[in-house]
Amino acid sequence: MPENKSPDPEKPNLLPHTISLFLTLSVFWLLNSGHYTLLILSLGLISIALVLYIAHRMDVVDHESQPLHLTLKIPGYFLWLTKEMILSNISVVKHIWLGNETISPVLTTIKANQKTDMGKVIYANSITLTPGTVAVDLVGDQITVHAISRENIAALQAGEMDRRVCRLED
Amino acid sequence: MRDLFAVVMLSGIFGLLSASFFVAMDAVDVAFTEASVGAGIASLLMLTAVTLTGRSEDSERHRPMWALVVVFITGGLLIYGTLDMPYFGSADAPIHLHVAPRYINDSMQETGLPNIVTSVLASYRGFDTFGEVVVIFTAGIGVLALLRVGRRSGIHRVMADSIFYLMHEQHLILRITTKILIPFILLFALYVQFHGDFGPGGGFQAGVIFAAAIILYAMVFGLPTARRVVNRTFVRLLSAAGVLLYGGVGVVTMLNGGNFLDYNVLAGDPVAGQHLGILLIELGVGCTVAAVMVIIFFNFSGRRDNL
Amino acid sequence: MELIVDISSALCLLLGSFLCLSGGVGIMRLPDFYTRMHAVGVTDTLGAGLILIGLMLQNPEGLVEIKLLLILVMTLFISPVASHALAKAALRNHLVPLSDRNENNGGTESSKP
Amino acid sequence: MLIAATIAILVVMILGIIRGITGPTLYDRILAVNMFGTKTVLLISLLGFVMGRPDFLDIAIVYALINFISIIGVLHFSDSAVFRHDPHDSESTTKES
Amino acid sequence: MILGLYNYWVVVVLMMIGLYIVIAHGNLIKKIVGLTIFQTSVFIFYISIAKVESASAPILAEGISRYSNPLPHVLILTAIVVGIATVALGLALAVRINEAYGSIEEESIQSKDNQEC
Repeated sequence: MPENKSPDPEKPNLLPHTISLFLTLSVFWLLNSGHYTLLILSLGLISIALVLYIAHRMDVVDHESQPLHLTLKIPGYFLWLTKEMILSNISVVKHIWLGNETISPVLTTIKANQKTDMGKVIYANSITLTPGTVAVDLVGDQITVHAISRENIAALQAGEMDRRVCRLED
Repeated sequence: MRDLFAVVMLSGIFGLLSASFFVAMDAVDVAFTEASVGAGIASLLMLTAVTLTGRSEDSERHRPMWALVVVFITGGLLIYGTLDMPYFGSADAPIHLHVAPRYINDSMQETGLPNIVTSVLASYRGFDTFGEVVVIFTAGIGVLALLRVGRRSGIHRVMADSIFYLMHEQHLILRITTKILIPFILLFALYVQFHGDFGPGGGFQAGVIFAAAIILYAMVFGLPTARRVVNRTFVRLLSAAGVLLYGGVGVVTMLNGGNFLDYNVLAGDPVAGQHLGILLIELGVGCTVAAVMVIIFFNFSGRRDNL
Repeated sequence: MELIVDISSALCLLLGSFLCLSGGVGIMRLPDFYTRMHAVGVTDTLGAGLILIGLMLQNPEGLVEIKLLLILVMTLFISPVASHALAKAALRNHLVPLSDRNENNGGTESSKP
Repeated sequence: MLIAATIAILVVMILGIIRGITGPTLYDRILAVNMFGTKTVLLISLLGFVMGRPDFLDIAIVYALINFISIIGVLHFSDSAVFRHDPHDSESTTKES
Repeated sequence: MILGLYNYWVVVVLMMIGLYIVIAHGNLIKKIVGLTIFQTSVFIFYISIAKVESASAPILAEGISRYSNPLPHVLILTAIVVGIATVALGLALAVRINEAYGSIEEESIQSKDNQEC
């Protein structure tokens, strides 16, 4: 099998990602545990070390799994996304209760203007996360979207979400 | 219902339902196990087997009359038998009167663990659990013996399936999500492993979750990649090492002058000894379960890919 | 103060249950697989979110709250990926969405072979 | 209120089961399983509160994770040849071998 | 009240469904599914026996005096994992049978056996 991983030049600067993974894992452990005796803490440390080792072997520690560059901008975007989510939820619930006559399902492709894979994934996931639209496929920079009615797709094509995700990137 | 995939899906719902039921019945540890086993691994294994054996069933082969007769007779007899049983939820049923009060009242002093299920599992009934672990190990060996990949099957299937090794290239979203999630699943499994003393959890559950993470990796990144990460020989050794660790603790307790699996003698203080012993054997259980699950899945999956 | 928290918690739970119910009705009423997926989306995002937030407001104890938050984050993180995976599998195996069957107009270009 | 929410979730689960049984296509069933999984997560969290011991949320977390894994598994197998072909096709190929 | 026994009846019904599937269906995979249903009914039986009314999960905590019986939980916990291991073994057998006979239907396997003799 060919090596399908990110190219080798990435390798030298894996350290920040490893450190961030270590920190997130530690927080995860501490938040979950609730027992702060020496034994449990040291076991936790060993566990984290083991997980880090396995993660490195699996080659899953890189800029894709630890999007460091996005950390600061995510909360603002998420707030906006929550607002969108609530609005679209209301519209879908309306469609459900009003019955099948009000829906007009559409399958179409839209363009994702993000440069990185990570941006595209965030965009696609945001599309799916707002009910009413589901990102069905992602090929190149084309996202196939299924929407429950034409208004939803029109809102997506207006490109508000696209722009916001793009702004996340740089 | 002749489509076996649909049957598997429905049995997945059944597993989810029974786990909710176990939570409602206070059996949190059992629910935990059912959550990790019944809903995930079981349906995955069945799916693999169905892809290996064909999807539909011949409907002419039913013999419903006979079966119905047998079923109704047996069911009737069983229901007749239940008439003498104690009522549901009654506190003075025979089962609650013998050993259970002792476990509930004394286990805290004797083992120092709040989770009674763990202390009973690992300490009071350590023999049983040892047996169970050996059974799991044997089942793993059995699967290995049955499914270890032979060279004789046709080439065409390899051609048909080979594109799916590259699943992670086609599914960008999946790849990134999996990459983010896997470390957390692994760590969560270890967390479950070491917090089985205090809350629901323990070696069995942790092993299954750990294996589930590796199975997820194998599914998304392809079996060959997963095989490279998780060495086959190492997994086989690990499954044996778990059993050995369990048995070894027993032998050490015997050398220290106690009975087999009597952890009191492991350390100066009996409670500390219990704690250490339980920790070690849970670790053994976890190793064996995780390794066996990985072995089972890899062999099924390897059979499919015919590598 | 406590009263406000209680009321808002109850409100969240109620709204969440209502949304989940709507989703459940949607999964029965809507005409085809893809549209049903949207109904499931409702229950997964805002329905689950509101119920979990309602639970968070119920209990002031630290650890439980964090775990609820963790569940919430995980649901929000996992459910879109799961629906995406499902929809993609369906499309690849040539399950035709309703709109194509009915109208077959130019608005839909299938991107997959 | 907790009990009301629990009942609502149970009703949704029943609807999900109905969809799972009747579901015309396989994907409807998978969708039902998926929804059922998230509802189980909610149900378990709610049950913990109803029974007054909400410290067992680990189970719900496990569910959320395992559910994801099984859905990914379904997708993985949906790529396989047997899945895509008509049942009769797959039978004929198995008989040949 | 005889209705206090309803938990056993649920178990019996489930068990009989499992038994019916095992007997009536010729498909080996379906038989295994039937077995798992049977198995789960036994689990439910044990767990429902263990339940004590107005009791709590058997993890010691302050302020709780009644706990459900932990012993069946232990038995079932291990039984679930053993169950999945044995199911895997059964599935492995089914896979091998399919490779040897080209079918997992009971009757076509039998007819093939008869031909060979």
